[in-house]
Amino acid sequence: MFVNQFLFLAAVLFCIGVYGVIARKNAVLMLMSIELILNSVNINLLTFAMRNGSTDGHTFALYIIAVAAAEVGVGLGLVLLVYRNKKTISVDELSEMRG
Amino acid sequence: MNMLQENNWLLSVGTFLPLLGVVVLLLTPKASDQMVKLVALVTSIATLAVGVYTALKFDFDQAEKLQFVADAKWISVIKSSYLIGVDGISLPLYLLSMIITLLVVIYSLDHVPSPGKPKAFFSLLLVLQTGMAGTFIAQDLILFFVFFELVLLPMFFLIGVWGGEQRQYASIKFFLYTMFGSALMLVAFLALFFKTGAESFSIPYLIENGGSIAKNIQIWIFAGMFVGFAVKVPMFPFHTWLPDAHTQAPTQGSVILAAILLKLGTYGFVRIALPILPDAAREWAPYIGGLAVIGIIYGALGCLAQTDMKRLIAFSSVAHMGFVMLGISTLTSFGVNAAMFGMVAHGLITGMLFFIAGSVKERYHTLEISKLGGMLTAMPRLGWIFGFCAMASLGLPGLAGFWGEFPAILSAYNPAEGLNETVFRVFMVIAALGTVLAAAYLLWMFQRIAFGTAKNSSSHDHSHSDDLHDVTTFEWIAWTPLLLGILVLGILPNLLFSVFDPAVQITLSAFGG
Amino acid sequence: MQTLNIFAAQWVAPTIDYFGLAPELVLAGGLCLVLMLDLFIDERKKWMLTAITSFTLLAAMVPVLMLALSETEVRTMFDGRYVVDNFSLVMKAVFLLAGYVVVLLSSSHIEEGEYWRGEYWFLLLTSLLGMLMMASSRDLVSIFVALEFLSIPAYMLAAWRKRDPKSNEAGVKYFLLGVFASAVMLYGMSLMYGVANSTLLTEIGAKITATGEFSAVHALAVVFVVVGFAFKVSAVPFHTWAPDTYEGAPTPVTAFLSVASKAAGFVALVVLLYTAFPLAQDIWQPFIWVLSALTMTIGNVLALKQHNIVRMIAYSSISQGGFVLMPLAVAGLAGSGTTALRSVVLYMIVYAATNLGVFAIILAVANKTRSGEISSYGGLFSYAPTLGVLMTLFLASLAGIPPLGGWIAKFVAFQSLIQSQSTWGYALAFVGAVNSVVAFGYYGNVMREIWMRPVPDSDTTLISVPGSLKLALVITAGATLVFGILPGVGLQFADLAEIAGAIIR
Amino acid sequence: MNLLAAETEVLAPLASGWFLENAWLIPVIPAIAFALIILIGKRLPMKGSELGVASMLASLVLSAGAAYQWIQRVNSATEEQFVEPVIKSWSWWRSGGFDFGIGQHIDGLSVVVLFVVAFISTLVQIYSLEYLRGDRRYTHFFAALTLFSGGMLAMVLADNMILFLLGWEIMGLCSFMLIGHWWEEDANSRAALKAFFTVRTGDVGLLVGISMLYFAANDWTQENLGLSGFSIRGISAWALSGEPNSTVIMVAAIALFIASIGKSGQFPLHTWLPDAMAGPTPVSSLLHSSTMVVAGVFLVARLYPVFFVGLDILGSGGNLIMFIGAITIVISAALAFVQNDIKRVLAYSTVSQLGYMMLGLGAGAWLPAVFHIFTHAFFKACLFLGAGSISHSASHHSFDMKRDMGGLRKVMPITFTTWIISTLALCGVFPFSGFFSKDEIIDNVGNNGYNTFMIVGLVGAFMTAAYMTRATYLTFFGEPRGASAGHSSHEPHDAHGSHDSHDTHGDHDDHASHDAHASHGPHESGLLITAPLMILSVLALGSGLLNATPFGESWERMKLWVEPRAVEVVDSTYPGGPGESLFINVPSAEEGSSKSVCGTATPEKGVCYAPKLEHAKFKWSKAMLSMVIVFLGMAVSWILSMLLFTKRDARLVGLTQRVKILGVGHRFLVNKYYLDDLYEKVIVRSVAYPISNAAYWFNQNILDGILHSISNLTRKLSGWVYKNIDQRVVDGTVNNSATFTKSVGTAAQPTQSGKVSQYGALLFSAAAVAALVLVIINT
Repeated sequence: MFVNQFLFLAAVLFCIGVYGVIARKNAVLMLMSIELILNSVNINLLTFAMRNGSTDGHTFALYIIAVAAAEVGVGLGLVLLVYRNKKTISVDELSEMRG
Repeated sequence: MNMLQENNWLLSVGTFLPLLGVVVLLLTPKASDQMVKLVALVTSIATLAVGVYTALKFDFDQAEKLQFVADAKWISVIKSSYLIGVDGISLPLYLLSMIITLLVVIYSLDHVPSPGKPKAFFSLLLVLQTGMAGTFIAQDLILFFVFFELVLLPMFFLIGVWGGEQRQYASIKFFLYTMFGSALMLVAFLALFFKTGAESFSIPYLIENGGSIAKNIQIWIFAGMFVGFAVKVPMFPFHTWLPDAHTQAPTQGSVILAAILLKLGTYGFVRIALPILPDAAREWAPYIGGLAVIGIIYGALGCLAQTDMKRLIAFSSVAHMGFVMLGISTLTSFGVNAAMFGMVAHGLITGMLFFIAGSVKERYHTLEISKLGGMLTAMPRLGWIFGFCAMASLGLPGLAGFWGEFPAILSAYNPAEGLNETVFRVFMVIAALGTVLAAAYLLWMFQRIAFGTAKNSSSHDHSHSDDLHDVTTFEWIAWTPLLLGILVLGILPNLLFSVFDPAVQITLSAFGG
Repeated sequence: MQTLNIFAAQWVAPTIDYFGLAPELVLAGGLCLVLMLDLFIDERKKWMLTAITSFTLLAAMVPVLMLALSETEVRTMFDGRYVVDNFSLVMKAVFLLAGYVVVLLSSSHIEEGEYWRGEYWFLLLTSLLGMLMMASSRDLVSIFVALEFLSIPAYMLAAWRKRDPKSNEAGVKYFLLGVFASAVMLYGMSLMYGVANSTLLTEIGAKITATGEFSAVHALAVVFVVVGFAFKVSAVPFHTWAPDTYEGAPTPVTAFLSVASKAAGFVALVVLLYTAFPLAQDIWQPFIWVLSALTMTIGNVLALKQHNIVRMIAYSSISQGGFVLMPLAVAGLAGSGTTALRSVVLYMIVYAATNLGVFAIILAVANKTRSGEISSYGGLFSYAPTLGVLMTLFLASLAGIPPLGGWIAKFVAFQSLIQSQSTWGYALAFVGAVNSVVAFGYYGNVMREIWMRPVPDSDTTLISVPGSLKLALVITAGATLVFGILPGVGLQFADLAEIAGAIIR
Repeated sequence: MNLLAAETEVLAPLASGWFLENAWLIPVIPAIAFALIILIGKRLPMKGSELGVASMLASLVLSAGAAYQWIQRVNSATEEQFVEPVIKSWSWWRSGGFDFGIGQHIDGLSVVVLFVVAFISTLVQIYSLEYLRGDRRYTHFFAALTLFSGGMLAMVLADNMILFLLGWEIMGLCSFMLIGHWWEEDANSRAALKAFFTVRTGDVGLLVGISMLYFAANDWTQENLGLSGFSIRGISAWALSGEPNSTVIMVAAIALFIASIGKSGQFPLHTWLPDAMAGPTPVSSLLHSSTMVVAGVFLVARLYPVFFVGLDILGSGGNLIMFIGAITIVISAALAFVQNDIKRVLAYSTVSQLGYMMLGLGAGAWLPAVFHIFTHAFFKACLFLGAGSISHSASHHSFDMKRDMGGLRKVMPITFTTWIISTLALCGVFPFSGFFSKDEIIDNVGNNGYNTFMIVGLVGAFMTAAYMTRATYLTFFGEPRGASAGHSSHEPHDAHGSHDSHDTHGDHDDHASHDAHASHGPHESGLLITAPLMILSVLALGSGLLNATPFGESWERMKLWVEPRAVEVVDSTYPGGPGESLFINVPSAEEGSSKSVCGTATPEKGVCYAPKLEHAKFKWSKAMLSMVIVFLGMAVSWILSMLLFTKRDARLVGLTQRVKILGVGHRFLVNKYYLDDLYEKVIVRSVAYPISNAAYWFNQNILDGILHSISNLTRKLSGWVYKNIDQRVVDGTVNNSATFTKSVGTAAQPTQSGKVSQYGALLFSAAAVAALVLVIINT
């Protein structure tokens, strides 16, 4: 199997995700970038699982998917809260506390 | 080092009795001021009683041994135990702390400094007493450290709450300085612990095994301890907290600070640093001696520059502790005896001077020397007591100060073998010059304050001219013991030397006497 | 597909040791109860929820104690993925007690403003449950799940005051960064799984040690995983979320985060270091060293500049985290592993007691002053002596002054550093010593306000302290004093804490 | 040092007695009296003064008894036997293996000084009863006076240097209290401070010297004599034993000598002495006749062997002690010329007399020097008390001779007579006591081969005679002036500098007596004042006979009783009992000191306690020479004074009107100002000013200036150190470290920007960097 391609793909995804988190100011977009990272993780896990022939990777991936869903739920909830109070979802507006 | 176990409850009682008083104070929430004062007074008297009983039970024929030793489990996990005991070195200081506290309490009965709050004030005094007494009896490094630190907070608040104008700056400074020192000291203790095989923190054990540590390591460990103790003493570069603390502290604070707290450092040198790390001590001795004489001259110059009476006395402490450290740095039992005596003498004399400064402040509402004057006409008794203490402080033979000062100088003439004689003889001459400067600033101060005609009109409105009452009853009660002590120890120095000497001999056996 | 079937055929249901799981189960039951009741009882009866919550926590303590007393030392289930050993029991006890105190702190606080109390208790319990799981997890997956289990409710708790923009901001920041951090950590975990071909920590440990040297992947994996937990313990430079979140979140939540969730982070970190990469010390020891030094220093110097008490405590707890990390920086060296573990656990215990006490005082004072400014503590001693004295005790303990709890914790930390007798150990000890002095700068500043400053606008109305807070104060102050004067008590627990299957001893 | 029995010879035991054995009581009594006066003095009928007087009387009796028994002891010894001093010692305190003793050491020297001190103190106290009556600090005064005498007595009796130091310092303290007795006036307290401080400066030498001697000598003394290195006896023996390293003992001797310079007001530390006149007159007379200032000389005499060896006394070309002594003689004598304050004249004369003593000691004339201590005490005390009497009863508490005195010989005959006697004694006129001591000194100086110094001594004698005559003339002859003429002279002596008018404070409180003085003019003082004067004058006249060399050996009592015999003592602790001593190898007087056992050579089999000294044979010729010089001085001074004060002579006036040639002289004689100017301008300016004023200027501006500038410098330096070093550097670093920490915080704050994305960036970049670094270092 072409393990390395998958790993490479995962790494690329990871980087894109990180870039997104850092570069984006929009809370939703940041959430999505994080999802990218998580998926890159999943790819990694599955790749290794296939290579090693163990199921742990699959299990792990499943858990991650589930938890990611929960996270997104909470995240969107929070974003909504903010939007309700501030009428914006740009996280840079959220710098009331600093120093 | 063999120890005597009987009556081993005495020390614990004597040390923790004040805390009992504190508890009582805390448990009586709506206590009237009179009640509070009564409790404090009774507690300190009881404490002193226990102390005196201890002294009576003390076997002076074997003063070199640790007595009333109690050894209980404390922190077995880190091999530290509740090991306490007194020998000839610690007993006098242990008693001194109790006496001073009692006198301070008596003095405070009608001198609670603003802003009042007698309950908190006396509680802090009592906690302080526990800390001081504990430091002198602790025979386990960790225990020593705990008591050593226990003293900090009460003094911090005594200065910061009941102090003068810049009290907050002074208190923080005092605290940070000391804490810095003790942090390094703790690290040094730990290093010592592991270098001696991580067996025990007990001082006697370490004295037996400390010498086996490699020299260069010893030097580093000693460095850590040195900073810790030198800050407390205080020695030359680390002294700047002292003038501020003394000047800003309330009278009681200054007295305790001068009489006991400064001794914790020097005591640490004698009890811990020297005997446990002899080789390092030999290496360090010249530098300690050098800093000591610098301190002597430097403190004297500092005094000459002062316009504030209390600050002047504070700087004089730097000079006097310089003599003490000089004695210690000779590593001879003669010099260390002198140092021990100097500690007690300085405690009595400078404590007394601070009492006087407090009373002056109370009467004149200022300590500016230029605004004082003619005290002898206004208040002859106070004036003469002041003169007496000034004379004692400049080391007049026949008064206590002399026996700390002159033998220290004498001992510097030939230090323990292995030390460079020439260097120490130079130190001796400088120190002797220091005595002249001491005479200069003390007499100068005395002349400007006590002599001449009273100039209360110039100081400010005449409202206080009726404050110029002579020594009050409470002051008499609080002061007489100190004055007697100064005189008696001056005439019969052997009272103390005979107690110190055997213990010091043992302690310094590593240096060949 | 084939493979999957084969595995499916082999699969047998694991035997579950319900006794071992009892604390978690109690907690789970309790939170369901709260959730249910909340729907049915009306506003006036909401106090029942508080009662139930605290009762649940105390009830969960019972099995913990029983487990501790039972003769079977180590209970493992799911072939070693979930372990109940002394270490986990001690930490669970800490979590539960801390949780209980947090409940005490919250009960009066959350009355204010019409927010949903039910959810509050529910979230609190859930997060605690996550922590209990974390204490026992010995597998990457379970650790990850436990982590999210305790984090996600925490995100919501931080933002619990819906209509308070500060609270929102706190929540969002905490959430985004938290998720990001755990994502990075996951990436690390995936790599770890790749190189070790197992998610079971002990096996990972064995695999990593098998080949003496490490590839880049190892380093990358270890670092990313550690980063994930460094974030939880808010170690510099992964601390940035902490001050803002602490300041914005409701104060009891801040207390909870700064004590319990930080402790959880340390638990996971310790477990990983001790069982998963014990012999990769060359990788993580320098990393932890730098983290620890940075954390202490930056935390301190930034705390010096704060005017808001909560924010100051936030930075203070950051720097305290640095002190907890100290011994781990040499944990890999021969002989100092046990001491390091003991130090971490002890520090956690003492720190929890003291810091919760500080927050109790903050809440009590805030009842009157309605302000988080440090200056609002001026002259506290003159009109509320008890609070003043207690606050002084707690701050002094944090500063590590004998004979208060903090000193023994710091002492043991220094001890394990110097025991290693390595240059790095001494160097870090020196840094720590200096920092412990600097720290007093801001603790002393508060003391100064309390004792030496005049009362602002000379309003000396007495402070009414609700009973729950009083209880909390008694517990925390008592603990602080006892740990300080009789350090043996605290050290007993810390000493028997041993991680089953840990390779470092 | 065991010795073959054959060579030894046991001698009869020396006599001793109760007074000798218990001499230690002498200082103890005043000490106790002091405590009593302080405690209960105020309540006593005579305000505690009676205690003082009584205690001094007791000490006097005891010391007289001791002196008597000492003489017995000496007589009981054979011709050349070493007379053991009576030594008792108790252990005082012990530390680090050092044993500090306390005890008594009675020998000829201590007996003499004891007697003198006790005697003078007693008289002075009696005198003060009257002189200070009504003073506000009457009790304090007597307390201090008593303690002062006690200190001096203790010092004289001391058997070891520690005790010696104790007495020495106590005296310093009391002098501070006494000189500053009227401290309301700034000048007085400053004088007191100056005195104490100057002396204290010298004391550094004492401390250093004692320490050095102790460590140098201790081993030797312990081994050979079983004495500590502090014991005077041990040190003396050690010094002569040939053991000591020459540099060590020299440095020690110099250090000790510095101390005695300070105490005895020798050049250049003499400036405190005239200022010390600020004290009440009895104090001046006590301090400057027999006690305080003598202490320094006594130190040299006591530890003579140390100086003898250390400074190579009897070596050729003189030594430090002689130089200092000589300079002091001339300088201070010259200063005495330009003083108008009678007490300052006496003060300077004291300094120059001390110079004589030092000169004598330096020149190996030990006995004459000690004898001069003895005689000088009497006449100088008498002079001071006389001056006091004048100011008390006649000159209205002023000491200004020019303004407030003159012509007093009629009104105060007793004071006048005693004054004259003492003056003659001071000038050393035969047969007054001064002659026998001072002349002996000069004589011996010459005899030991120091001719230059002998000439200096003679010049000093001349000047002494001159200034004393001037003082006498101004005081007792001519017309009464100012207060003595009965003018109420408040204005003048408020106008003077503080020095002239201290004693006005004497009775601030009873203005009655003050006005009484103002109302009726000068009169003779009361008995309490005159009695001491008379007693002292008698002694001033007679005391010289105790060692009247002119009348042959039999009169040289002092030499017999006081001078320790330079023999080699073999075993001083002989089983036969205390005081018994064996001796061998007596150096004969004929062979020069160089070959003497106890001189420069080292004793073979035993120890020496005193160096071998020669004594000059008395020659009338030399005596005559000095007499002539003295009378010359008197005459010159007298004539000048006459010229000045006989201006109103009627016969002269008539003469000049008839004889034109004398017109010039007439104008000289008539115009008193002219003559005044003549005297002042021509004579004084040509004789006195060039020397004296130069000296005085030097004194005030250079020496005093140096002292003051040193003190100012120290003060400035200290100020600078305090401001710049202490506050700025040392303290500054601390405060700066705090600010630095804060600034670090400020620097770090921007990272806490509050922006999530930046937080994220920081988070990830940190992780990435860490990973990178660790990857690199680990693979």
